[in-house]
Amino acid sequence: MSGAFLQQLVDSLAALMLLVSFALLAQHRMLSVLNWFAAQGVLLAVTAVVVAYGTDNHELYISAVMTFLLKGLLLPWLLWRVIKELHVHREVEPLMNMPLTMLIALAVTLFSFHIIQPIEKISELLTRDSMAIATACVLLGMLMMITRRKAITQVIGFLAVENALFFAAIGSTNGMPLVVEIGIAFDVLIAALIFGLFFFQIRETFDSLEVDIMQSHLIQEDENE
Amino acid sequence: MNAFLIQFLQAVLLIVLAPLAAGFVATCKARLQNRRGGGVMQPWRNLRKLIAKEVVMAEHASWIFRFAPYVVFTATVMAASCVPAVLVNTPLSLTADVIALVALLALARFFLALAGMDIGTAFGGMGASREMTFSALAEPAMLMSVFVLSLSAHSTNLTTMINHALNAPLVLQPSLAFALAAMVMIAIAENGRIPIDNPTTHLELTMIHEAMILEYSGRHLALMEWAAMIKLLLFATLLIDLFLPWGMATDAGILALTLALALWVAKLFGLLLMLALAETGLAKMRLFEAPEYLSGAFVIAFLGLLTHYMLEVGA
Amino acid sequence: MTAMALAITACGTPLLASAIAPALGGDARRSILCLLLAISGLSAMIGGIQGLLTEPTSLILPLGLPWLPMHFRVDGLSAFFLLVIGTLLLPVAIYSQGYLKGEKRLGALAVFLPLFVLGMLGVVIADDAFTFMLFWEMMSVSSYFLVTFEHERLENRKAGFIYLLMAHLAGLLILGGFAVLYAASGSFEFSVMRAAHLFPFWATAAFLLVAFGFGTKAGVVPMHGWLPDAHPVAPSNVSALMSGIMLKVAVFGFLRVVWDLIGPGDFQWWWGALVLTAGSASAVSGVLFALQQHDLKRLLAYHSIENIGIILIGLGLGMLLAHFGHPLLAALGLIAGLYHTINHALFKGLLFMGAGAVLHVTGTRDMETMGGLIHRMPATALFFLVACVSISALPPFNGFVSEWLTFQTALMAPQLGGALLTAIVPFSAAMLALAGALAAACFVKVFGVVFLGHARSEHVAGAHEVDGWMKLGMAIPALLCLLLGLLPVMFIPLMDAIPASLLHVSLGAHLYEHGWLWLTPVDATHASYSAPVALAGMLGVGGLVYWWLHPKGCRIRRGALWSCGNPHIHARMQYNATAFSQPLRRIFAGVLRPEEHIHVERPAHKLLTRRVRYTVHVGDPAVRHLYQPLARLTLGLAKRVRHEHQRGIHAYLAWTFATILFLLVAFA
Amino acid sequence: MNLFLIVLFTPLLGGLLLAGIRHPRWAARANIAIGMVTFTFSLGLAMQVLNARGFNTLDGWFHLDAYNAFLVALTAFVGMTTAIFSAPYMRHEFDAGRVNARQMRLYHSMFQLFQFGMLLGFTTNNIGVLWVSLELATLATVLLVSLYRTPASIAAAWKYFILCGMGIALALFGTVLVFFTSSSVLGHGNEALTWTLLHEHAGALDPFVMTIAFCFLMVGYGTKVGLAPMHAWLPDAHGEGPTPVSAVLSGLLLNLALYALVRLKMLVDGATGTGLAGHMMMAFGILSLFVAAFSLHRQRDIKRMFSFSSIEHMGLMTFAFGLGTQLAGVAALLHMTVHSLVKSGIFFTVGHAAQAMRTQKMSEIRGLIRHHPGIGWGLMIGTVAIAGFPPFGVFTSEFLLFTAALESNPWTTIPLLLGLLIAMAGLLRFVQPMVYGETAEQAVSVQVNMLPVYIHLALALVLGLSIPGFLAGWYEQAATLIAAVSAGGGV
Repeated sequence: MSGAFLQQLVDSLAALMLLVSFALLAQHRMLSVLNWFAAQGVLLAVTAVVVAYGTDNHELYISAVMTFLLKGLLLPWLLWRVIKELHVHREVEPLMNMPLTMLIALAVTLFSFHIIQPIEKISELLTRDSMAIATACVLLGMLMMITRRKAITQVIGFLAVENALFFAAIGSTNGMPLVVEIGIAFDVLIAALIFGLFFFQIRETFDSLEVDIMQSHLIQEDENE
Repeated sequence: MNAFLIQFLQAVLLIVLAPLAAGFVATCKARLQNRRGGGVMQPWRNLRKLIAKEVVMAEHASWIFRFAPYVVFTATVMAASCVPAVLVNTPLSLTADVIALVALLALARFFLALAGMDIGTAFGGMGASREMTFSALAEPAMLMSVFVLSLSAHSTNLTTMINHALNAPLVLQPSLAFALAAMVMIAIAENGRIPIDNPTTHLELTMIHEAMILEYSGRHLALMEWAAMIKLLLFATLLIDLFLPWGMATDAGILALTLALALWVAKLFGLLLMLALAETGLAKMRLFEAPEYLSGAFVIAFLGLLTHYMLEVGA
Repeated sequence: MTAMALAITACGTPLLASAIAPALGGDARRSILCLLLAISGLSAMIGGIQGLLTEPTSLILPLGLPWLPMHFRVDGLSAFFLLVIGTLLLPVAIYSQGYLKGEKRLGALAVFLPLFVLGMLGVVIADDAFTFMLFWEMMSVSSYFLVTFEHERLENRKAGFIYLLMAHLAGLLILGGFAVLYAASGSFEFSVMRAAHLFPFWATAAFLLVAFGFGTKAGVVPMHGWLPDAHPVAPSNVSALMSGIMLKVAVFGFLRVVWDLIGPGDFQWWWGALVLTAGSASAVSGVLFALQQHDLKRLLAYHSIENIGIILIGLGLGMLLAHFGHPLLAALGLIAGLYHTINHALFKGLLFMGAGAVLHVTGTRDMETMGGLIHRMPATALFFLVACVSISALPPFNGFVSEWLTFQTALMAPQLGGALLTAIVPFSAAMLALAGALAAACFVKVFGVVFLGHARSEHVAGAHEVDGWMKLGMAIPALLCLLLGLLPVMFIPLMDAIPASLLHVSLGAHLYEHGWLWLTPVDATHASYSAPVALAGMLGVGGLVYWWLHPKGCRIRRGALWSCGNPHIHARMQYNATAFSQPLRRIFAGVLRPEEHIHVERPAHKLLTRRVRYTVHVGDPAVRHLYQPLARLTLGLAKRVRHEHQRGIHAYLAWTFATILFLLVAFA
Repeated sequence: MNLFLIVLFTPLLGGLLLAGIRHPRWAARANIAIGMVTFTFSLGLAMQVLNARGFNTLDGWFHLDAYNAFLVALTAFVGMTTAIFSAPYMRHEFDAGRVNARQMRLYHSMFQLFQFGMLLGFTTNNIGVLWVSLELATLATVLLVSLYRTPASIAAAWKYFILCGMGIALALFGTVLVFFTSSSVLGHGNEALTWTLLHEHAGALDPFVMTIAFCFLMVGYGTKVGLAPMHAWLPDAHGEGPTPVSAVLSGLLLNLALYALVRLKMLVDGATGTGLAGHMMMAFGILSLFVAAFSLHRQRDIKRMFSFSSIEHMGLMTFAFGLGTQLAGVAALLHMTVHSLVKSGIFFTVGHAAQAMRTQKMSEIRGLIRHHPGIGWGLMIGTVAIAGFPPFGVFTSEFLLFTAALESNPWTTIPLLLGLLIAMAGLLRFVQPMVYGETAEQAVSVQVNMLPVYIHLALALVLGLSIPGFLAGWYEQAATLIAAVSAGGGV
């Protein structure tokens, strides 16, 4: 396949990535959030494969597999179980209403494009254009963490950020060195496990996954001197 | 040696003449009020009587009370003997310049006030409080007016200042006028004369000096009274020295001395007469008008200082 | 032994004391503590005198920063302050032996009192910025622990808090000053800083920083608000050291940095004016507020402010004159300031020791409950009286000499610069006179109310004289007050090394051209003063009069007081402290702003008054108008910040988000 | 070399071992033993590095130079003393029934794993691995913070987790960006993340990318350093976790984050050749100083208050590193050392105080000196030391910092001065009533072990009075190392 084609392929994957991030941000139902998250994972794996093929960088195949297993299957499954166990199918009502969130998301995307454009000139990689998108995805993930009330959606936001990072890694730099990849993946895994652990603790201590209810335990009213 | 002798005589003269001066003022006032008065010698008679009397002291009055009269008297005498009355260049004038002079008087006042506090009556405390209050305002004013002169004389040493005044060409110095006015006001206040205090009153609420020595009797009282008289004479002499020293003897010649003595006495008469007139004419002011009076004196003196800088040195 | 060796000994003994005293128990601890402190004081004293007489000596210890070992140097200035410290430390140590008797928990005191002393000594002999700051802050913080020694009382804790806060502020300002000098000279060592030339801007910056720093520590108006709270609450022997010496160490710091390191060459005209104004303000307001106190030690603390002001007047005149090129007169002003420094150390130390003695036996600091103590404690009364006379600047004691010298400096100052300056100099002299006179009034009140008259309460009536140690401790400074007052001509030449090194002039020859009897600052025709002659004259006259007035068998009869016919008069009728100061309170109401309350009890009928109670409170404007607003501001901001920390997790995430966006916008 | 392996892997193995020990008392002893082993060998390692002036080991995966070697030693030391302290402390918690045996096991093994993460982070030569290890340490501490399973502790842990997770993600993105530009210079292998190589070729990196990268790194690692406004997690994490954890958080973890930040700053400076990164750090430093200083005035919880003081001091260090001059570097490193010592010492004391008074509410802690002089004076002296009074080391470092600041950026000294003053006032206003006065009635007598506190304070004292020559040499080596690049930054 020609470099140009791969170029377009990666770019379109990047576009898809952006789309998915928006979709994540736009979801109401918990399960669909989860689905889109899984989709994002798969998308990452595909991107990894494509890039690996394009640059025949074999380490990337490994990380592609890793990604698929971890982010495409394991994590969504874990979260799915949590949701099942804790019966939190209910609508997640965001802090800000959807249209506003979307507007902000758009603004953020534009902003990151504006920032990152100059960078990409300096790279000769076939995948350089995706850096801007990756940045946008990172910021969108953060936006998701900010706007959602449920602990689980916050975590998904966090994981979305991780995905975006990973995408930045493979998409724009042909992947970090394997050791680092593994390390990162390992950390994410542990993080996810700990998150899972937390959900149950939170549930049994606060019998709710509302972050604010939980955080209210930290607010200390002032004594007035 | 000669100078020392003259110094000694001069001091004795001041001490001895002091009661007479007081008597003179009293008599003048009496005459002005169409009374006969006790005569010039009356203060002397009082002193002699008091000295002869036995001393009655308040119980539990401490040694301060007995000690104070001597401090007051000696300090005043020391101050007096530092002031040249007749001969300009007296050896003792080296001992204490004007500031030290003021300080000696302050020492006397300090113990006077302590004595007032010692007996533990309301009057003593009241007198002490008022005395210290007014003196606290009077002292700076006094120093200010002295400074005016010492600035033009570049010295605080009385001898030097007098010499400066004597040798200076007779130009009209506005600063001197200010200084004189302030000094006179202070002198009146310091000696507890009308309009600040009335030496003859015994009305509890108004008296200052009397309130402090209320419990004194016998020789102690005599010393206190005498010190007061010396103080009066001292201030009069000081005024003469600083503002109209002309005629004072610069060398220890007999002729010059006698002339100077005569002139000094004449000037004294003048001053005391004016004092008597003022006291007859004026009424004692309310207690809390006194601060205005004194701060007025201070302001005048300070103005004198500024005019000295602005007009005389500056120009 | 050289001066340096003695100085090091003086520093070492307290260190030893703080090391071993806590280990011991009971009387042994107290005795060791006092003994070592006394040794330290003695060696500081001797070392100081030696240092004044000999050439500067230096020493380098391999401590501190690796590339900056600790430099020590004993030159004229530090030697003089060594002398000051030693002269008060020795009697205080002796005094403490009696004062601390029966003090249960000596632990903290045994550790921090020596460290405090060490700090002061160290500051004085330090020869590089780091060492200076090290000992300086050590002095501050250990004295904080002494202020809060009796920490059960809330007022003590409050005082301690403000104290340490202001000390820290002072420390930081001084540090800033040194930092400026370091930036200019590139070294922390004083020798290099001294040599370095400063641009006017940096010189001014350094001057302002250190002036405010040391001013805060010295309790100069308007930064003085901490002082009247802190000094009284410490144990009296400590208060004596704090008021007597610690403030002087601040003066030393000022001299060291401004006069020595920056140097008279770089003075600007307004520096002197500033110091002079601050001095005059402190002198007058200090004594004015002192007059309104009825807590004995608090009153004395305010007088420390006044005396620091007097010292500053001398130094400020010196700075002005030095700037306008009259080194000789500048030297005179400097000497006047320094002489007042040692004088104040002596009589203020003595006063605090006396107050301590009274507090020790009566258990109260409130003057309104005292009276008649002169009968119970005659010796204490005598020493206290000496101190009162000295601090009131009355001849023949020492306070007068230094004030007299200051007056002379002011009067001999020729016309300087513009009209403003011209007016400032005599005005400061007038303020000095006012302060002196008011001080006299105040100490008539103190001595009169505390020691004279009748006792105003039972526990005062039952007082007794203190023990020999305390008496001895008070006797020494009392004697020195008299000596320094009588023979200034003997002492001032000692100090001649200081102007010689700072201004390169010497008063030497002029001082005693008329022989040792007469003190003649410049020459006899200008001014001269001879305490010995005056005293001799007074004694002579007094003796004569006594001999004349006391014929044989004359006796004194004791009689009842004259009471306007009122059969029984009792102690409550006396003028008390509040009453005594009433006229001045009324005259200076504009400054003092007294809050007076008159409370009348009329139970039955409005004409039948049972009791009238008059209470007055005079707050400190520095606290009211400077400290409290700042505190309020800080707390307000703190509240706002605190409020920001009471949000949910989303808010914090949003912060991070905003921050990164901001950074990207800002830098990309 | 093998010394290094021992130092690195003792905690890891120890952590696994401790996971197996069921008996709390034995676990505690083992914990101490492991800490001691680590510390002794780390000393040896430090000496080695000092003589060798820095070397790579394990074919360039790890790099040891003056800068991190002493941090390794410091970490090992504080780790050891904390272990010593935590033995009686955790036993008390165990007896009081706040933690069960399982949690004790978790605690001990996580403690050592955290140590491992720390040491790994300090010694690795790969900025990717650096990130990984920091994340590792974070995860370990998250579990430790939530040890008590109380609502507040879980909430705190969650907050910690989410905020730091977000921050650390940004840091990773920054790292990716660095890789993005470095890979065009050093190829796509590990070399492109190897710090030493990056350091050599810093000039070749693209300044613009590095700037953007540093924005992310600043915010990312800044979150872990506890710089305002990303600091919100820190007080709660300190307040709700067990005290030994608060001690190591303040004493060590923040250091690691700051270390990482500085390492990367060196690269950025090399690339951009401007003081930009430095100025960024200075700004954050000052901001944190002020936020912390004001926050100190309104606190209820003693541990939260001291954690704010940690923020303040982290701000100071960040500022100092931002200054970038050699003197500032020495100041910052010295400050790092003494702050770790003193602050962990304070947390030890605070832990005992809270146990003795049976509360963390400052309004209810009274009269410590009366109740237990050791604790009372420990807290008082510790506060005095941390407030920057001599003869303790904090004073020395602040002294140097001050002069350094005035040399390069005179005007910054004014906010510094203000901030320090306000902070000190805040500390003192709360500590004084806790230490002084009559004892609160609910006080109970506890078995305390003040030895670590005294050791820490004594060391801080020594550092204040005279810094040993080798240590000073160390600081200078490190400072020159740090300043060398930023010297190009026109500071």
